[in-house]
Amino acid sequence: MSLQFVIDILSDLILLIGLFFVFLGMVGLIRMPDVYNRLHTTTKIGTLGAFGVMISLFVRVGFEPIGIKALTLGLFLMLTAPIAAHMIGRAAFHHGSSYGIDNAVIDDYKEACERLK
Amino acid sequence: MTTLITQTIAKVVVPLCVFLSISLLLTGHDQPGGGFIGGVMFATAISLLYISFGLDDSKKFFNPDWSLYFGFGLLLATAAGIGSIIAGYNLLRTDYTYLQLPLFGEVELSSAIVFDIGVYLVVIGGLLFIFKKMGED
Amino acid sequence: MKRYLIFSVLFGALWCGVHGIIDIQNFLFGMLLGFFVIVLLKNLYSFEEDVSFIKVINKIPKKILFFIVLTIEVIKANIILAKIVLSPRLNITPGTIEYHLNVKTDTGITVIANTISLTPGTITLDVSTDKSMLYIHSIQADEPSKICGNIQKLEKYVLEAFE
Amino acid sequence: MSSILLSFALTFMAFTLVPCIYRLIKGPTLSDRVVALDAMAMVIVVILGVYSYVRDSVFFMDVALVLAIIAFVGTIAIAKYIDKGVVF
Amino acid sequence: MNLPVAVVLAIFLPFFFAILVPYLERIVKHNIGWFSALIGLISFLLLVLISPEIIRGEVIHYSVSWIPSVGVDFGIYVDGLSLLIAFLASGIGFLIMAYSTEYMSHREDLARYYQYILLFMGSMIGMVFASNTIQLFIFWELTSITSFLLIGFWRNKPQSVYGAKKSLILTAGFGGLALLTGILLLRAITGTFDIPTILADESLKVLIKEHDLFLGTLFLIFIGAAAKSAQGPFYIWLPNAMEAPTPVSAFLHSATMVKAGLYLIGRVHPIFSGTEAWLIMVAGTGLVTMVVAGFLALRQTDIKGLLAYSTISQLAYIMAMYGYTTYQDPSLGVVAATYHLLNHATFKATLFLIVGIVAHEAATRDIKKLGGLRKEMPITFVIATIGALSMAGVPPLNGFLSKEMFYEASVDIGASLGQPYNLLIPMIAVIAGVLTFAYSIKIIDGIFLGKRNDEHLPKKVHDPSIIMLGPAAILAFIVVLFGIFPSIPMSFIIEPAVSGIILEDISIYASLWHGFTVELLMTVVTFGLGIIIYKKYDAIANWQDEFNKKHPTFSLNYYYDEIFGNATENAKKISLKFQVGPIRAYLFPIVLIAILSVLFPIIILSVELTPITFNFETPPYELIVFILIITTAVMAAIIPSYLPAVIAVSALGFLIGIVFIFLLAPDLAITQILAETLTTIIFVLVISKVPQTFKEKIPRNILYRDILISLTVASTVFLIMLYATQGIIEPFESVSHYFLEKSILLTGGHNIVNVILVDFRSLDTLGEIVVIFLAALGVYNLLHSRGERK
Amino acid sequence: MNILEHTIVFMIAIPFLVASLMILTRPFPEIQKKLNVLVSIVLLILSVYLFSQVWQNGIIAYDIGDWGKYGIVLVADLLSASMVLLSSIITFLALLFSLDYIDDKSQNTTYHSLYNLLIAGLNGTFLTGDLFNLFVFFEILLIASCGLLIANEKVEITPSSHKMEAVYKYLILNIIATLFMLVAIASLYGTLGTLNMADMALRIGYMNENGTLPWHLIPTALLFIVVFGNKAAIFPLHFWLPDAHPTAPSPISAILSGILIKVGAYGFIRFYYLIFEGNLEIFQPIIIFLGLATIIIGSISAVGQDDIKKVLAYHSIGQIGYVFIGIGMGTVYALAAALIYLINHAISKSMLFLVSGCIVHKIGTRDMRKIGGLSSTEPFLGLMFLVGIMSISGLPPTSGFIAKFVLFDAGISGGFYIPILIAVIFSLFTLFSMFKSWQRIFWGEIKDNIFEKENIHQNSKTMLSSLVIMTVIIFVIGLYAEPLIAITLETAEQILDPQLYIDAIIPGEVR
Amino acid sequence: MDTFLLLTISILFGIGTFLILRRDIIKMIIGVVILCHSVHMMIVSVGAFDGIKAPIIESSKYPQPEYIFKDSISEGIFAPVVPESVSVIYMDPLVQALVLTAIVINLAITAFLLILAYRIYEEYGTMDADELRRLRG
Ligand code: NA
Ligand code: NA
Repeated sequence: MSLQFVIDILSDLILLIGLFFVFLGMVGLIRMPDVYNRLHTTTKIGTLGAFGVMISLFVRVGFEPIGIKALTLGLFLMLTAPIAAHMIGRAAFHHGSSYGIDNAVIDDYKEACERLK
Repeated sequence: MTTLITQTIAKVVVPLCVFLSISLLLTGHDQPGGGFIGGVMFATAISLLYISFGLDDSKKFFNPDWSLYFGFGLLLATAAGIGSIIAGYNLLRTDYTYLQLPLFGEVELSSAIVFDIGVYLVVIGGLLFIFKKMGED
Repeated sequence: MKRYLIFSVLFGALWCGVHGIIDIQNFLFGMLLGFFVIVLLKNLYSFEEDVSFIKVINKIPKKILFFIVLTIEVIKANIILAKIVLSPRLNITPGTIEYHLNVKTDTGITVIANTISLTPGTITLDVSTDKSMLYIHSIQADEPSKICGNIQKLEKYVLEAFE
Repeated sequence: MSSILLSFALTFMAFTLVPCIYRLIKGPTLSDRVVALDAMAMVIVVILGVYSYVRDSVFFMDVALVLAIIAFVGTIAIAKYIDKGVVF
Repeated sequence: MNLPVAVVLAIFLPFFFAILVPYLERIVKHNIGWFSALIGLISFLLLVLISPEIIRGEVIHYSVSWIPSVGVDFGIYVDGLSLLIAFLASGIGFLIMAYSTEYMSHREDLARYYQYILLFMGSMIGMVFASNTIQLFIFWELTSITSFLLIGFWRNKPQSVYGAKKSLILTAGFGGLALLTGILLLRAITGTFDIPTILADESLKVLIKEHDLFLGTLFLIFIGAAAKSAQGPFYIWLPNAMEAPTPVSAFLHSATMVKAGLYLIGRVHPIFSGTEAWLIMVAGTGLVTMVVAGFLALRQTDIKGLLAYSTISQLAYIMAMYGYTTYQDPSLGVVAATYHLLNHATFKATLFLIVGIVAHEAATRDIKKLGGLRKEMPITFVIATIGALSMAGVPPLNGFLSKEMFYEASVDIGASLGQPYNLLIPMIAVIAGVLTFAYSIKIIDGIFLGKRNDEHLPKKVHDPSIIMLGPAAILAFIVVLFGIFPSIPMSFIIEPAVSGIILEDISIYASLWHGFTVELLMTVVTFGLGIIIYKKYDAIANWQDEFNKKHPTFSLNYYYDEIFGNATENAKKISLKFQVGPIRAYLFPIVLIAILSVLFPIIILSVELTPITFNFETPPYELIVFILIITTAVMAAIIPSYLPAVIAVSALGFLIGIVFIFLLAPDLAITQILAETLTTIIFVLVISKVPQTFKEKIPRNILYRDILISLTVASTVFLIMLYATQGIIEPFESVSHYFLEKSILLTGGHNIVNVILVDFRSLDTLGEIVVIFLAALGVYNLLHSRGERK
Repeated sequence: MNILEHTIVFMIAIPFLVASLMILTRPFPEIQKKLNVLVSIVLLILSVYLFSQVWQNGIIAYDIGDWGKYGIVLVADLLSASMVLLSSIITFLALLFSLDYIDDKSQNTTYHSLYNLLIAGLNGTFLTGDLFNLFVFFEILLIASCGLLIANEKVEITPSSHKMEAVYKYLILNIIATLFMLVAIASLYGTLGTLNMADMALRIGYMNENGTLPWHLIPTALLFIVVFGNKAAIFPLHFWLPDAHPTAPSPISAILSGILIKVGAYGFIRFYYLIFEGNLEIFQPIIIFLGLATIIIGSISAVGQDDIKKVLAYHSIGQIGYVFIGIGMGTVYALAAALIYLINHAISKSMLFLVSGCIVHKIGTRDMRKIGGLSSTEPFLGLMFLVGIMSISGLPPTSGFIAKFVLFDAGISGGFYIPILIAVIFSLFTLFSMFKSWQRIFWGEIKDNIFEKENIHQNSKTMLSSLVIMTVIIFVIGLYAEPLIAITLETAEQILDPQLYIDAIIPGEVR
Repeated sequence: MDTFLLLTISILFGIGTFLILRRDIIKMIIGVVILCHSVHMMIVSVGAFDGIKAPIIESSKYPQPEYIFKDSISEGIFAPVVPESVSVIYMDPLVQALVLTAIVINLAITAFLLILAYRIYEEYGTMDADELRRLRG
């Protein structure tokens, strides 16, 4: 068992996990009841999955241009995904998106917003 | 105006975009990229700024007259073309050479880059001019 | 001037990353270019503050530590969420909660807010105008204090690494 | 092995676009659609990454790099519009 | 003096001075009229200079190359016929301008008046001396235009405007275009525009008469002439032309311009005459017109109107006579016609000038308001009587002679045609003569005889000064002179003129007394019937009025007004049918042509569809993306709210980006993604300022129709693309090979796409950035086009 | 280095350069004006020089960047050089006119840039020998004209809503048309492997000879009817024109009607007579048919208008129809006649639009129902307008007569009796509506209200001088047409021999 | 070329056509955008050769030995012909360059069109294209 083989297997594995997570994130997009929860799945699961795929690529090729770019790309995603989620969540809230499920246990933000008004 | 969080990230992402934009411009001759792509990337960076800080606040950071950008860009691109006439060729002839630079080693230098920078400036100026005009309206 | 240099170094690294080739020429070129970019955008940042190299370098290990913690938390978050997504019945109790911030700087707030967004079941929705409060959407908001506790743990790392 | 896997990966990711499009079309709120768009961009980034490897061509990574940033800007532009009613 | 030079001077002096008139007017003020008259006189004298040559039977033909590429020269061709008309134009022109110095008030825009008259005079002389048809046509149209300007001289009067427009449409428009087309057809047959060439070449004339296009050519040229001379249905412009100042009417609309059509008929007489078509068209039109116009003249209460109808009728005499030509006798009627042409010019101009004097002094032209002026205006009365009696055909005036000749010719043609024409044509001629007699008497009676109508007339009416009487007197003198000594005009004017038409030597004579002939009988009958008709004059006029009231549609003017009066409204209706407003209606044709461009070759040209190969080896991931693209596009199409639709478009753009990736085009993919994002941002920028939705309710049928159209377009495009992607046809190859092979060598660039953009096809890129540049400027203009409102 | 060798490319490069300078010199309006006039004169001189060069030495091909036929080639043959010359004349005169006509604010900011780019677009369209490059220049033309269309006049006589509507329709219809152009270009490239028009002609000629011409090139060629037909505003693609041309500021209307729609006619000649020369028998009847339909619709609609500029606009449609029957007839004489017709219409119609601009400038309305009796106060404008309408109606001694005469003559000598008959009948409509308009404006009673408006502007000497120059041209051609006819005949002969064009570009050696 | 792709392109063209025939201005503009997409893909798909690599030559700085370019009209060969032994591994770069230009141009035009739509709304107070009928007749 050469090192290359191990690396290949490892990267394949990470790739599969990554792909699976991306898929899961998107499934969440369908399954989740409201926009906030959908944000949770895409932002977290999706981003991690994508990051995983990038890592897998990096593992596969090493410090080749593809690998380095994959890493940079992963960092980009990690940097921007939460902000996008944040912006969308905020927008959804101000736009009055319903919670989808009525059992919102606590709504501090709504109160805060009302206080401001 | 958006939130503090967005703005802080914007401060990080904007130079990143600008950087990417310059990278795309300079390496366009050998890799994907070029004046247009770089220019749009730059415009995206600035529009990110406009989005996250709002047009009015962005003006505090800088408020260039974008029309000068596209004016100068077209001037540069055309001048690059006419330059080749002065050099004794037909319009828009390009040439290249390899330069030996200390530290950087052998660098390909193409005259087309001047033209591409013109393209870059026009794209930046034009798009941002439109954005700004429309945003102000 | 020091800040310019720090940014330039960062950009040098970034250039290598964007370019996909890590070598000294690329790095130098990136630094050079980064310098110009920063000069171009200097109004965006507060350059008047002094900064020392030592402090920056000292904080690097702490930053690395923070990222390790963060990675673990992210993976945890994902596994929890994956379970939720995959479970036949959605067992969620969403809600928004507020969180009192300890970090003060913009960078700190941003980092903690992003961290929150990446960690289990929470997304930062807003930061109050006086920078004292974060509003967080949680997928399981039945125990706000527990969430806040988790966040506080992370915030400690942030405080150390970024302030 | 790898080539089959990669081919599978591409197909799988292409298939993963389906939920995004579903949500994008279904809504019901604007924010849902934006989430879907954002997610879709991410999936495409993944596709590009894989494809780059499949074709052994770094150039598609450049596309991915650009897409990662650009999609972010697009997303927050729409989000800000939904939030504030303005873009700039 | 070189004769051609004299002719050219006679043509162009009036033009030259017409241009100078406005400037001279500033110097000589209202004396400009005398100055202009002088120009007329000079032209006249120049023509006198050349007349001996012509009377001797020579012709002057001189030409220089003008537009050789299309075979048009500038040339002059002077023969008796053209000289006759040119004499009329310059001589009467001189008299008219002299008369106008008194007639036209000094407050009028005299410069313009004389300018137009001089222009007309030059055009008229130029027209008759033109040696080729194109040159003739140019001057011909110029006379129409100057006539238009003169009729509309008092341009704030609605009737002037109406009359001017009518004359322009019928003469310059209908007539001119018909003539031009006829000329071109003639050239198509003969291969030349040159008149003398055709006249001289017998074989050409035979060729013309046997050509398929003969009838069309003749018809079109005849239409041109008829319109100009107010014959046939075209007569309607002439009565309205009476809105011009009276001297103008005398000059243009009786003596000269309306003769242009007759001149043309005379000019082409040798080419076309002797055919059945010629007889039917020319003589038939003349005979009908002379009776109808004569009859309608009875109804006129405006003396100028009466004179106008009489002019139509008299011109119809000439027209008819020119038409009489038969195979047996090619000269039949020509002498009479030419003689009457001259005579009509003299007596009709006289009458017009008299009418001008009367209107000037009595301040009205209404025959009902006039009357009993013989005592107050004795000289005027005498001159008028001479003119009117000449028109009536009373001996010993010149009108009598030509009318006799007309009767004679009518009898001859009738005889040569046999039953029933041998009775019909003379009868028509007599009827026309009777009507002429009646209205001629009416002029004398209505104005000068009977009781003075104090109610309408000014207190003091008197003969005008010599300046106004002089020209009329000169013309009246000619009327008498030519009547008593017919050999003078015959030998000096008519014979040369006729030789220009018949092209062979003939000897002609005329005398007052030519024995007891059929013509004399007809004349006697004419006078007798004329007096009877005159007794019934008012009854006939009333009957006509009644008839017109009852049957308003029974009139050519009615149809003219229907067509041209309501032209704007009717055309507007048509234009509204096409220019409906909604842009969709404008898009259909584009789509339709696109569809047709594929269907047309298949169905009409029945081209053979070459075989093709399909390629269905698509990887599954591509297939999924394709399906998603279509889904997203469909959704973008049907989501009613804007923002969701825009988000769908944005998604579509990303998916297209993936397709570009599949097509191995990274640059394109980047560009596509960037462009998509920018489009989205601008979309959002815009829809943030407009309502969020516009719920278009598409009716079922429109929906189905549009879907059908879209499907057809899609299949059209599919078909073309299917073939276009079959590869480059042997033995050719794509120029792309060059780029792949040479780019590194020539430009040092490795990214061939970019190399093409910045090196090989950099002009495209330059253009592309110019478009961005332009879009930015355009947006600026868009946002600043609101003016100061904001 | 002989700078004059590059004349052909300067026709495009100089306006590009100047357009950018105009943006940079925005703070100095006087410099802008002077510079633009200077540049226009230079371009005029250069275009004369270019034409004379082509006349003397034959077709000039200029490969941008020295890449031979693989790059973009600019070609000046007699046709394109004369079109460039024509456009230089018209744009120069319209520029003179616009200096005192266009609102200063508009003028200082974008006008001169847009103007120069429009010129560049025109010259580029005429000179390019590359089909895709033609598309690019079409887009430049489109956007530049849109931008100019909405420039403000000193007299606010066109509500900006009208401008928006007109531009919208103009833009959408043209965009769709250019998209079809791209479809057609794709199809041509996919089959022929080249974008160079001479190369295409060569290849299609070869295929025609060998019978291997694939059928889909015929529909592809027919698709270009949409493209060029739309530019030329032939029926039924003309709908944008009656909206766009009247709403534009008058000098821009003059350019749009005078030269821009001629681009379509040029395109038809260039495309069908060069590239599809071997299949002309398919296209010629279609072109004649479209031309006739255009004549009918344009002429009738013009009669129904109350807006002076709309009359002129509809006329442009009718008149371009005449050009098209000339193109469709396709003999040397007919093509020459079409060109003469085109040149005459360019000058006369531009002049009429400029005169109507003067009227509008003075009176502040385009509605003829509100104007009347102007000849007493504006005799000079009356005269100018009369000359213009005489020329448009084809009356001697103007250039219009020559145009009509040669066109009809060509048609009749070519045996096209029915088309010529229709054309003749409908020129009566032209005559009627033009003279009626003239009467409505200049004759009749003076309307009291027209001089009471506040925004009365005097027509400056520079404005009037461009009218005078156009009048002189009209009369010079009308009185001495031989040079023009000789030139156009030579041009037509060149058009009908595409081998000359091909040889100039593909000399048989490759770099 | 892939028939399914052509089918997709054509269907997109159909959808675009359907949309430009709508009354809603924004829908029309979306239609234009979709038509543009369709046309762009169309151009790329008519590329002269289907290679397996993007047209970016990675290998060496200097090119391989030159092929012979023949251009002999007498032999009926008018274009550079690559010897049969050489198979092209790259995609056709020309179509890509063309489409890039087209995309940029269409972007600029779409931007203009959109802002025009906004101005139309300002003037007419509606997004209904059928209401744009002040210029009829
Ligand atoms: Na994201
Ligand atoms: Na009486």
